[in-house]
Amino acid sequence: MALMRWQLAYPEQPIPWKVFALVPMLVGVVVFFIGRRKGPYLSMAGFIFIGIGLLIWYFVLGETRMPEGVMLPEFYNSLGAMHGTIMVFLGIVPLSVGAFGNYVLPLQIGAPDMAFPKLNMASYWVFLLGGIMMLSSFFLPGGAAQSGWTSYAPLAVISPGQTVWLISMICIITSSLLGAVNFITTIIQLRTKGMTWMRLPFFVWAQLVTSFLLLLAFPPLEAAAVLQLMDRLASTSFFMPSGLVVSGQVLTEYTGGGSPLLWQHLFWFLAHPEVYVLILPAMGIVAEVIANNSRKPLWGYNSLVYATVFLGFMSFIVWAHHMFLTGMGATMATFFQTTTMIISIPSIIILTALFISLWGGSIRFNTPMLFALAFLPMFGIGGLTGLPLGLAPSDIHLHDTYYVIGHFHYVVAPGTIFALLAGIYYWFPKMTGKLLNEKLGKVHFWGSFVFMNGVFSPMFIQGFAGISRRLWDGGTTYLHAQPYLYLNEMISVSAWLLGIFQIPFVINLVWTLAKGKKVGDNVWEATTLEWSAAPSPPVPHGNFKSEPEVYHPAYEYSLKSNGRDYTPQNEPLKG
Amino acid sequence: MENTDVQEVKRHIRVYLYTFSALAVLTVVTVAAASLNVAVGTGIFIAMVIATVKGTLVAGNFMHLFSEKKLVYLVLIITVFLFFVMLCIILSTINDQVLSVS
Amino acid sequence: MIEVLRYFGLPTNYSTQGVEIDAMLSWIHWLMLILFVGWGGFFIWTLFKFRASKNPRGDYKGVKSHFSRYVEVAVAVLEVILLVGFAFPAWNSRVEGIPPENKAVVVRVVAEQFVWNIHYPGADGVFGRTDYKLINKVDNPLGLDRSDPMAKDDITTINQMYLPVNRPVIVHLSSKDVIHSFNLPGFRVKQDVVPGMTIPTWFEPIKTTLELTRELAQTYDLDSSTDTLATDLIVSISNKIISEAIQYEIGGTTVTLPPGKEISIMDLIQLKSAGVEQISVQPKTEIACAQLCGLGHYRMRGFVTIQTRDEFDAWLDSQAEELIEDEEDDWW
Amino acid sequence: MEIPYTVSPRPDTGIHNGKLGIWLFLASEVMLFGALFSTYILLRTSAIDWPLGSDNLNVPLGTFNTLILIISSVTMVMAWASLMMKDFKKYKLYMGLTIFLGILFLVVKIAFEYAPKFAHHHYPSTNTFFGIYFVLTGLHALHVLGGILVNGYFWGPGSKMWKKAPQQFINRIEIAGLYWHFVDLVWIFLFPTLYLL
Ligand code: HEA
Ligand code: HEA
Ligand code: CUA
Ligand SMILES: [Cu+2]
Repeated sequence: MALMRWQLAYPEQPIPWKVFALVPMLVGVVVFFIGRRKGPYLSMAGFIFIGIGLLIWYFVLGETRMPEGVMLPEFYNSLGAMHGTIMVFLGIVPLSVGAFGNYVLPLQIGAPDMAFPKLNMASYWVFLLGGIMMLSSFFLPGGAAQSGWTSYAPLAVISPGQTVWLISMICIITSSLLGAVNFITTIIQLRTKGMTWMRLPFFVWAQLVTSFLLLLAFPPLEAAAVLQLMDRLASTSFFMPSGLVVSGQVLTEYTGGGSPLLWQHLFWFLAHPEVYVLILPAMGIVAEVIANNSRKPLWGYNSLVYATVFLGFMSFIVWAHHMFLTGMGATMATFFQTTTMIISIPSIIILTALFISLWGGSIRFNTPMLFALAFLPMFGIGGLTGLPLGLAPSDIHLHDTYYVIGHFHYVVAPGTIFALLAGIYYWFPKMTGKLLNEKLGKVHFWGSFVFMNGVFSPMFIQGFAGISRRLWDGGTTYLHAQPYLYLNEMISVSAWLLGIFQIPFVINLVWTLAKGKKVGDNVWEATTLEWSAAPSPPVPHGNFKSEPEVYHPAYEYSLKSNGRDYTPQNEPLKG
Repeated sequence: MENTDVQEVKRHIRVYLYTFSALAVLTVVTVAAASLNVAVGTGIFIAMVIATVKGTLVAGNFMHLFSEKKLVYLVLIITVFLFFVMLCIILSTINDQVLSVS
Repeated sequence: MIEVLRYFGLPTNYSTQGVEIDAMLSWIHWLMLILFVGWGGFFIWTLFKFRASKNPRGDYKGVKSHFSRYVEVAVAVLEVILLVGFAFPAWNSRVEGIPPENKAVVVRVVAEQFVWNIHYPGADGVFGRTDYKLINKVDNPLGLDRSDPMAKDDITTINQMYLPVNRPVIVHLSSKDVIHSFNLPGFRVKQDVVPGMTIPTWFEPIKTTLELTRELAQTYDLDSSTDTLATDLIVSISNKIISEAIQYEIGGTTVTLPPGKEISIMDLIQLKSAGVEQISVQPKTEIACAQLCGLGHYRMRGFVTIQTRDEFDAWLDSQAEELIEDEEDDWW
Repeated sequence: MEIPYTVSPRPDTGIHNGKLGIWLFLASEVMLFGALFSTYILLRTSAIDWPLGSDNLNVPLGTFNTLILIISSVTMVMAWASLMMKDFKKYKLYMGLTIFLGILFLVVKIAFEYAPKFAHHHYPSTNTFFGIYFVLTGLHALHVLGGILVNGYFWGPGSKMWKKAPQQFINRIEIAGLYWHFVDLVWIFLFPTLYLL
């Protein structure tokens, strides 16, 4: 809003975005020092980065949707690249893996802590370093990176701001690697007595597969980042072919001989598994919330687990579906189209199992459940629209248009973000001992739900029309974009309203923390260990008073045998 | 390797020394083989075979992989497999590039 | 069935391959729709049926049948059909079915920040030698070596691509600086342009720009008795929604139709009374750049004009003549 | 509750936390060097001509360094074996030797290999061969440096742990050893690829 007013009042002047970006950072610092344990620490950091990413995004939307020079193309490109990077690497991953994983996972498997607490801290600090560096790159003379989050060479090698992006990415990747080592070790080694593999809550499985993806897919990008850094700083030519002429000038410092496509391969070898890193923990959260609020066991737990493992494995061999149009020949296109179609099957299995889990339940529509339920069709839309992209011929028309933007935002925004919100509402009593207000929660949900769709569904139409992504003016100059430019306005307005509907959420958080009433240890009457065996909020050291023992699978709801409709994992089944 | 007694360790030390000699000899062999004038392909093949043998010796004996648990094998097999996937698929995709003949 | 995506923004198709691609797009979207509606229906019904207020106690077992397995298998089978029946053949014809050069028009397109340089081989049908060292921003953006006999008759244009109708076009794409993407949305053509390599792509236009203009214009013909185009009266609008403000006079006062507005019957009547006799829709035969290539990515825009064979040949001749004149100028 | 299996192995997996952790870390290192290795192969196979390593690099020095690293691997494993035999003095000796050899490796690398290269105006930007050479060996050298620092810690201040928790200390040395051997192993592949082929 402030931005719009600015635009109306001083159309010629750049917006004071530094002020906008500084406010949440200051808030972040304050929050940071108030936080106590590392779980909340990380969650706060993740939150703040998401908030900042979101914020920055509103400037961009202001730009695309309202032409007339709110900002220069270089700044728009910076915002685009930074929005993608911040949301993916500094927002979702730390929040869903770093925060939820770190906090919930040891509790769910009955462990006193992560296997390597010191490593955990190291990973956190390296992450913070990378994150701060990334954000501060806005303040550098050349501005922040401008080549998209994909940083395709040679553009990335020759445009300003990229060096800092690369260095921070190296930090962030290192942090993720350390985190992944810790997670896997924790899950394998620290499961409590009786916690066999098939008794693990699904969330833990999701985290395990995610960690493997982090562990094995991130290093190639680290290598690639080092190589690109060398290209920039030492004028090597790993990604620079011979004979480049930039604006009439021959680039003499490069001897050439490199391959721009190599960067894309190394990048997507990471970035495709990365998208499953974004979605798997979200699916884990949704599964927890659905099992709990439908008051019955997850349907097809085994198939969920196998599908997830298979998905993780397959995600390593589909990456070049982002590169169909780089001139891929028939053989490899056949290969990647086939693997891409194959990888859609486990997703369908997972979603189906979650749907069917609802059948026969006694469904409680509280806020976490609403977010979790909304996740299903929203992810469904996102996932289904991945199919035409995965078929190379139809990708010809859709590649790099707003259809792609629509596709992945449906999976990450009303998908992952909704799941994370479900997680926040669900585990908030665990972290603080207080329950978030339901009324405010419902307002938050319905507002977000309506406007999320308002933001992202028009993008499919723009995509069909062939409007390219990453256009500073949103397509104003293109004839073929004309009929659908009016949608930009609708998208912008929805996005602002979406933002406004986050206010009840923030109020809810603050208000509950300050004034909320304490609730019991197991408000949701859940079966998993974090609720049934540990106090809420958990004791500062060691999580549990004594080692809990597990007697049965994770979701024993609606058994008739004991008086309640749930049997905690650490309570033997009767009869 | 935990709880091995002193005798056991002494036996290990002998293995380490054998391994060392093998590695040293193989290093010399590689260098010697490289100075033979074989075709590039063959040269790469020989060098990689020797390097793999040396690598196996280091991993197997110094890193005790030969007597390691299943779990570690599992992790390593997945990793090595994915490495080959990365290498082979990147190579074959880049070689399956549509190009104009000029 | 196949046309349905037109209503969701898919532009009219101007090429042979577009037919194939559009068919694929619509089949897969039908499949997606069925899946979405199927699951969605089940979902909503479940939520309604098993809400806690009606069903206070959950059922431990839930669904016992294995119906979902059949659905999953069915989806897999449909995906295989799409792959084998549509995707593989269509892609193969894209990358392996490139027609022989003597049966096609061959063009080179060299992308640079933020311009499309078009290079025709000229009468001899052979592209002249180019060398990046000869590149001169002002008068030789391609680095064409005019001393090469093959290069003498080569025609180059900037951002303007002329092509004949009903004849395959082979485009050899290369880039001088960064990655671009050669995108002709109306023709369903898109191909990344990667520096360091020359990538071919091909397509076959099925209508001339003029035909398209006429065809689209007829939809909005204000006076159905006129079937000739009064070009000076054409107002540029597209799909009923005007892109630029239209100004016209009625009874001495200027009326402005703001851009982005849909034209109503009233507007049409007013337009007509202002003397506008026909409104044409400009066909969207543009070259767009689909890959982020720097600050000017958003304005990297070229135009394609499809002509009849004769017109195209005439255009080539006129270009060749200009070339000779230029040379004589140089001589003096 | 305390974190279990920090010292003794978990019965069903057979290993303790630290060991699983280091192997996982090494797995990611395999992918890191694997990606660089793939880059090397790709650039080389698509290059028009590729300078021969043995014409541009100092093979005797490379061989020497290979032997240094192999010896250091032996001393490293001996340091661990000495601890197993409860001989702390020998441990100090072997660990010291390992560190010394590591430093020697770096000195040879930097002073006798890199420096003359720069003096002859062979920079990473000279051609793709030198580019990948400097990146691969440079990253490897950083790993050696990291290993030296870790080993140095366990040789100096870290060795106090031997008194308090001998088994845990042995575990740590074993883990440090695994890392060190891995660095050696990487070199065993780098040496022929870069210097000989
Ligand atoms: C969380 C993130 C995430 C997830 C899960 C996915 C999932 C999938 N993605 Fe997506 N994708 C991205 C994030 C994600 N993607 C991003 C970020 C990009 C762009 C990157 C960039 O260029 O910047 C991208 C781009 C992208 C492309 C490249 C497009 C292009 O650039 O041209 C392709 C092509 O194949 C693709 C395919 C797929 C497929 C087949 C799946 C499949 O896994 C989906 C499988 C799921 C289903 C099939 C749904 C099943 C559900 C039902 C059947 C029930 C539905 C009904 C109801 C719920 C009512 N994606
Ligand atoms: C996880 C990833 C993620 C998420 C969540 C989002 C969320 C959003 N994105 Fe973004 N986006 C990307 C990843 C993501 N995006 C990527 C990778 C690109 C490509 C970049 C590139 O081209 O290189 C992109 C590109 C992109 C574009 C295309 C730009 C272009 O091509 O020119 C647009 C355009 O509208 C857009 C819009 C939005 C909007 C309106 C949201 C909104 O939905 C935001 C909604 C989010 C919320 C409402 C968050 C809720 C907030 C909290 C939970 C925290 C609250 C905390 C505090 C207030 C402290 N995004
Ligand atoms: Cu050229 Cu974008
Ligand atoms: Cu993908």
